[in-house]
Amino acid sequence: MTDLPEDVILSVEDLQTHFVFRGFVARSVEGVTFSLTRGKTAAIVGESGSGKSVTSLSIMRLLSSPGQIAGGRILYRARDGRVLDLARLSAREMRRIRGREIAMIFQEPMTSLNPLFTVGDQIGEMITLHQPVGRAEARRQVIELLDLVEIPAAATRLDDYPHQMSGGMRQRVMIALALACRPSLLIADEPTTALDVTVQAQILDLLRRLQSELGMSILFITHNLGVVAEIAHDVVVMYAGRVVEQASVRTLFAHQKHPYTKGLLASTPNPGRDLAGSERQRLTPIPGTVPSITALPPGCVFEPRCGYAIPECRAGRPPLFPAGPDHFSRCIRHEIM
Amino acid sequence: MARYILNRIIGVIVVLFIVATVVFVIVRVTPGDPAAVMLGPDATAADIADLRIRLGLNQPIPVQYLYFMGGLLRGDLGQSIFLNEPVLTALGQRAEPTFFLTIFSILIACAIALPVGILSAYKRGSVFDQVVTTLAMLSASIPSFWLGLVFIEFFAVKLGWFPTSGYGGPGDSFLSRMHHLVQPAVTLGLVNSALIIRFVRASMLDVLGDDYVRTARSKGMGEARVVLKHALKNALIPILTVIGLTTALLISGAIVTETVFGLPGVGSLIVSAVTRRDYPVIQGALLVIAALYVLINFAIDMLYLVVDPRVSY
Amino acid sequence: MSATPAQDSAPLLRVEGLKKHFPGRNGGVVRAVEDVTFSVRRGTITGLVGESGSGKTTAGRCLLRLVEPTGGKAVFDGVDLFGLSPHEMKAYRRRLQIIFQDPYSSLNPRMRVSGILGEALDAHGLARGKQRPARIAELLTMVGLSPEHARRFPHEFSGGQRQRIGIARALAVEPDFIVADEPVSALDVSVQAQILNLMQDLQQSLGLTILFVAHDLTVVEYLCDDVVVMYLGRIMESGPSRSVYARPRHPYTKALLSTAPVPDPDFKRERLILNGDIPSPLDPPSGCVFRTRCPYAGDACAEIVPPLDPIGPSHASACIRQTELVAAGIL
Amino acid sequence: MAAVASSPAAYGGASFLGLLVRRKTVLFGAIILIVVVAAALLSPWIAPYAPAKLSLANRLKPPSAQHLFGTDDFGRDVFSRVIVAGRTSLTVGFSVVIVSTVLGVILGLLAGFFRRLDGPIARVIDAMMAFPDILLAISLVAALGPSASNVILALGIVYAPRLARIIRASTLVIRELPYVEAARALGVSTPRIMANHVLRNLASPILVQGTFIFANAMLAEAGLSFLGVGVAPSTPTWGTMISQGRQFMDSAGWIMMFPGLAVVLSVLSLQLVGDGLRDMLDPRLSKDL
Amino acid sequence: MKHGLLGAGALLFTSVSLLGSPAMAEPVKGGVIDVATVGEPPTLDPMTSTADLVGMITQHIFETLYTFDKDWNVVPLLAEAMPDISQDGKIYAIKLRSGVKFQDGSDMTSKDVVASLKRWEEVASRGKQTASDIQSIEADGDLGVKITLKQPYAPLLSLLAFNNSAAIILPSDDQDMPLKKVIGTGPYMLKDRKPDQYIQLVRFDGYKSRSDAPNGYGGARHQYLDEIRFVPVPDPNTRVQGAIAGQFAYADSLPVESYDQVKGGKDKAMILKPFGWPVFMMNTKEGVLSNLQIRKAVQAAMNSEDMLLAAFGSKEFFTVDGSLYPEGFAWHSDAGTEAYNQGNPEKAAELLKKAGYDGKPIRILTSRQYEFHYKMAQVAQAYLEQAGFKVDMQVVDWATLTQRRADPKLWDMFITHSPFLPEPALNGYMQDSSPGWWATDAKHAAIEPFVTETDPKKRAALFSKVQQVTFDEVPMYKVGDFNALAAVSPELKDVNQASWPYFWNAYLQK
Repeated sequence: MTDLPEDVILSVEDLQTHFVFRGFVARSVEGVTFSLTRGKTAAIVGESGSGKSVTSLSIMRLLSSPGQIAGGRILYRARDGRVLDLARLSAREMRRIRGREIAMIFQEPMTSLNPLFTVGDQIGEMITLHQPVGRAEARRQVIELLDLVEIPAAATRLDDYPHQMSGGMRQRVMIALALACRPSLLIADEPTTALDVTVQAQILDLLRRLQSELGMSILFITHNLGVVAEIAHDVVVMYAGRVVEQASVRTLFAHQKHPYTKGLLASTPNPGRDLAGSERQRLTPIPGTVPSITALPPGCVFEPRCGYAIPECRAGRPPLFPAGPDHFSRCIRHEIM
Repeated sequence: MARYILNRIIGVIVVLFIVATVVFVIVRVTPGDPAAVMLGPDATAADIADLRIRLGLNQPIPVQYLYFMGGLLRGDLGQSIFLNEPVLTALGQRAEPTFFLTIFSILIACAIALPVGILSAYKRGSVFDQVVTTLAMLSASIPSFWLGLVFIEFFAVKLGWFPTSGYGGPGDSFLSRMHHLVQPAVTLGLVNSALIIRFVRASMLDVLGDDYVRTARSKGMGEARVVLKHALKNALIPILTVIGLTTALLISGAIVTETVFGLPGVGSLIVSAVTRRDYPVIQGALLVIAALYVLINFAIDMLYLVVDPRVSY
Repeated sequence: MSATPAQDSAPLLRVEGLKKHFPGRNGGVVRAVEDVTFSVRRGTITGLVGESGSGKTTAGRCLLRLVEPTGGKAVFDGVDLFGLSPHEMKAYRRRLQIIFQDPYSSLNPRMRVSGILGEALDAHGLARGKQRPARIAELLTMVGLSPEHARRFPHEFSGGQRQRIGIARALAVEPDFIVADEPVSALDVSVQAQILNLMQDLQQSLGLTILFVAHDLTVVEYLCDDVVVMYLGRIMESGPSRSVYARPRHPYTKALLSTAPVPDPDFKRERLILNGDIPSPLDPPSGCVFRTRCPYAGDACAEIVPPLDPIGPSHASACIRQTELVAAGIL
Repeated sequence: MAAVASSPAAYGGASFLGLLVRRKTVLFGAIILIVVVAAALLSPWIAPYAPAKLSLANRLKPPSAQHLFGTDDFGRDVFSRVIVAGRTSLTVGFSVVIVSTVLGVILGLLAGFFRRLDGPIARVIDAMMAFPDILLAISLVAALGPSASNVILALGIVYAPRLARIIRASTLVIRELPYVEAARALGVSTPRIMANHVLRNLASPILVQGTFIFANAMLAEAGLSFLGVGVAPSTPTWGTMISQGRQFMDSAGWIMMFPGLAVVLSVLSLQLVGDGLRDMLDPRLSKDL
Repeated sequence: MKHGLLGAGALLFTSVSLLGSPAMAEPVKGGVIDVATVGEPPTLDPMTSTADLVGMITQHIFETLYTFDKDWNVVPLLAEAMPDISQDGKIYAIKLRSGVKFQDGSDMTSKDVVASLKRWEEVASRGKQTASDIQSIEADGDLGVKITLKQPYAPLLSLLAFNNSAAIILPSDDQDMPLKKVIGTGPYMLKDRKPDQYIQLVRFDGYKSRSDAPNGYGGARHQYLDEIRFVPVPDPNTRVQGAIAGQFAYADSLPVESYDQVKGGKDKAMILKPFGWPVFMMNTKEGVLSNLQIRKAVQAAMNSEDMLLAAFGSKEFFTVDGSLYPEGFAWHSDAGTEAYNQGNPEKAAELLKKAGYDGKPIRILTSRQYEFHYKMAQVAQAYLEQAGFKVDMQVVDWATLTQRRADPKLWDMFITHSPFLPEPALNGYMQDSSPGWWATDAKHAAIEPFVTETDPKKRAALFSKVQQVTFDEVPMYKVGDFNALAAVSPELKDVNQASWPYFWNAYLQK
């Protein structure tokens, strides 16, 4: 269990998460492997149905039934130096990790806070849950946290109910909540997707600042390549429950070694690019749609939509090929990219 | 806030006015003559006619309506024809058994439904859940009077644990009166628990899928606390509504149950008032119960203002 | 407004002083749209951009009278749409159509595709009898679906395909003008690009005029000839896309552009990050509605409602400090 | 929608599975229901005895080969009476569904679609809802007279507001949905929007509610008959049979037991089928399983 | 009614039965009984109601000048003795007992009696009927009352003795209509009334009992019980269950079907025999049955035995008897009874054909207030239909029935029942105005001599002629005699089998 390099805080190895229904199994996450360096931000990027959120919930062990981890390891280096396999931790031990060492923020700031408790109560609950402190001390810490996430007039806002706050404010509260016990790892599941661009920029700035101040590692889930470019150090691209490409952010944006990543980038409008002449520039979309996780094509799962596909692509599920230093691609033709 | 409350109060008054009119209309089109019933089988036509005049039954319907509405405004529900006392008094005298029956049965229903419904939702799809759901459906399929009769037959007649009927005699202690209520309350509670179980289950299912429940879990909180603090409090809002409405609707069940168990409550008063053609009592009871329903509804709305911080308009 | 040589000079639609107020709680008034004036040139795509609460969607719906406007005019091809009786409006419904954001709730789940398109045809007595299947097939082909899809129900399609059906429905009545209300914001990136391309193609081949409502400036930049930027019910800036994107002349537009994430980790730019959140439209700030978040707001901004001043060919900005800020090199 | 799409439920077949899990109970319910309905419909052919034929020499005979369910105090065959009574009971239940659906749909649609009518209709619905169902039914039946058609009318009036409320609420939601806006944008007429978009989408909630109203109406009919304010006792329904059999509860329990069982089984089967339908038709609930 | 510890209770019970069985134990004073009644009485003023229930309860509180002994002879109660009747039968001089006190402590005098009888003439239906025959009611000293009639009227004393629509004696200053205070001279007085819950009567300590031996309602009235509670239990099955569980000291009017269960329960079953007679009244005024021939056809079709069997189940509870009064009554007679219980649909069909019956349905009004009415109606329907009648059975509630039967346009036949009234003249059919409106010369010729004759022996013979006419003209069809079932706690002794059960003279033996 100690086979974790010193600078790695989280290593997901061959993770399999299945949703077991009567009659069939949806393999939402199939053989996902990646690791996260201490103090860095790794982004998992993918479209809907790619399994990125399921991966994050698997790490937190927050899958709702009938979802379950069917295989693989989730190695995590705890504060006391032990390396734990979160996939096999008892529920009780996992509860001690959750919130205290690994915290999570979610996509919907509007619904992720309990509408019936004040934000102060909800953050305070996190504090008292993991620390032997009294109400007054908890309240003091709450104010400190709200200050930390730049909520103005924190001392009065903590008695507000979530509905009295805007979406951006709530996401700040969620971040304050997540930071309450100074976690080593923050999992942010599409934390800015529901926010307006101007507010998104605020939150991304805040996360960056907090990371540098607190030194925590961040696992950032998103579908937006622009956001990835802004926040991540390392990138994991997922498609249909699988990691298709993995690299440092610069490498990835410079040289995509998987046709899916390439297509994704070509589909994404790039603002500020010079619009030459009167002809509007066209995007190059990926044809077709994401396959259903229960009806995957044989062979490479991206093959039916792939412009580079050759008959061999249908022969079997391709492994993750090393495609450069710290660069992996799940494409048999990664060399020609 | 004040404006909201005022609007709701005006709404309540309008509804009560419609309720009163509906009640009056229903009662007036009823055939059968209270005078004939009161005077017994050997009464002569002339006697009956006399009594009709004394009771004001000979007045044109619109005039009776005006008297009725006028009386209501003064808080006067009229005089019972049969019992020869004000309707309000008659209702008041019978309020006790109905009140306690309602309270006990709702308590019993909740005591069963809350834990079972919560657990059933929490373990949705499990054997427990399926058994509970099916049992709840079965008990909602049994006519309550049938269940009551079986109880009487078994617990009162065969085992002698409870009295077969009634509400105790003069000078009986409170405890003895409550002893009379055990069977009816359990009957009514069981039947209604089925409905509440299904509702609790559905609300909990709704809530358990909510994001803040996941947030609570992400804090590293124990399941019991997640479910009972974060989920239940949210589910409780719709559940409260249903419990409130069920309480009001229990009167409906009380009609049958009181009849089966011979409880001298408002329900059996209504049934006998129907056979006695005691218009003012039917009118009054319908009105009071409908008003209760409206007021309980109103109270729940007001309760929301307290329980749910989001309702602040 | 002067026209670019390539396009017809008269605007197909001119919106003047459009207002929409909703009753708010406790007798308040939500000023969702306040004094909005802009034009849409024939055969072009105009982007109507803003964050949530900017009133862009409401403005779009007012044009089709799906929401009855509180005030203003919408002169479409010489006729004020707001002055028409419901009956007269019906004829114009053939000429103005809408595409919705949510590909799920915008299609009746109980109707087959043929029914959905057929209803559109029926409403205006088009393609009756034997022509109908052919027309439906034609419409489906036009949006990149196959004629066999006519028999299916909406739930049998993916989000992108549903959006294509929505477009086909709008096209069924052969409209001149389409309000596209965030048609791609609910879609995945790869599909989003498909739909954007489709709209571009259709606009060109059918000569459509489109008002493209969006919150995503980068999408608008790709698609639109002109852009109108809204904030809290009012227009902040409007003008040809090229000049607005190249040189935003309003602090809000500048902030929007500078905060849009760019899929390039090496892309460096000066970012203008705004403070706080959008205020409530129930109680908008006095003067310039943007001033509470504007880093350059002065005292005068609280006093004066800035007019939409022309600052270049077809380009206008509603900022009283505009010249000052340009002079200071900020804009 | 994106959130839904990434949740496990969207991975296909969840709603189908919801029904699968319950299929055995739903199947059980459907089978009982079919048997009950078939027995009632075919009663003239399968009833071994004329249900009204008196035979006082044969009073109160316990169940036997000749009389499957025994005989009653007039010596009539209880089995024959139960299946014949089923005809009336089911007819009452079904007719109540029709009456309340027609009333409820009209009221609900009008209130949901026309803002001006909404206030008054909603108030009347509120007022009608304020009467506990049995109470209102008793009063109405007392007012109209005890007959099957009056019980149907009374219960129809009792349940209509409940349905109207559901329909009104759904109409208010559907009215604002983009596909209705799209239809309005196309210039589709209001009646056509009501029929094509609103009603068509309400079909499944109405169907589900219908089964529950059916079940409730049968229970209510039994309750009313028990209180002596239901269908005229000369018309055999399960309710009147229970009510008449009650005096023989100890001495000849079968007279009351079999019609009682018929009520319980039919109501249960309706609820099972209704529940199954809801799981199948209501995507919001079906994701629970 | 509560039970002690189980063991002790069982022991006690055995010893009771050991002690209880030998001949007659000395009556014990004390104890409280619960009496389950069929419902809540509409009033406690027995003058204003003819309901049996009202009479049953109020006879404990109020008393009349006369009453009946166990053989239905009129005997004095508040009167000292039988009245002195003048030769012409028109003046009745009644001497009152001295020292009788009202429950408010005042003495009863002739002033109270005169006021009460005048009130009776005004408000009681039987009083109103009689009023036309009464010329005056006067006091004759403190303890004497004189009633002067316009012409001799034989039923007068029976009317004064009746306990419903009763000529009760109230204090002269307590004559309000409706009655404000419940103050009588009876052995028990009202303590508390909770409508639909109980009526609580307690011993009236100032009661002055007669000194002659108890005999039916007459004679001495001993007040052994401390308290009598009348508990309304409208549901017959609930009364049965209560009786089985031993919850009631006396349960009134139990369904006869429950006889076997009641026998096996804690209370003893008690058959009240003969209790009364069910009857189909026919509308002689309007409609199909105004035709005598068709009424005859009905008479021919009816099968009493089947009707009684359906209605009362076991032979223990009915007698197939056409006579208007069963054996044991002075009025018993066989006159005309050959027309009874023919059960001959063929003959009926023939009669119908002769009468030219046009197939118009005969409307039978019945209610389920009394289950046996409804059951008899069903059997009758079967026989009538066999004879070729069309039948329209209208099952309504009792209230509606009493209302509808007053309108000759609404019905052809309705079902009711009646106790065996000690004075035949009190029966409804004797009056022309009662629903059915039987008023023929033959009827009047038979009744007139009967009501004016005062000699009981001659009256019996005259009544058989009345009976003959009822069979000839068929204004009604008497189904038979039926018995009632009640249940009595084994601890409650000396309860008489009476149509209107009373609980003075009864005592609890623990």
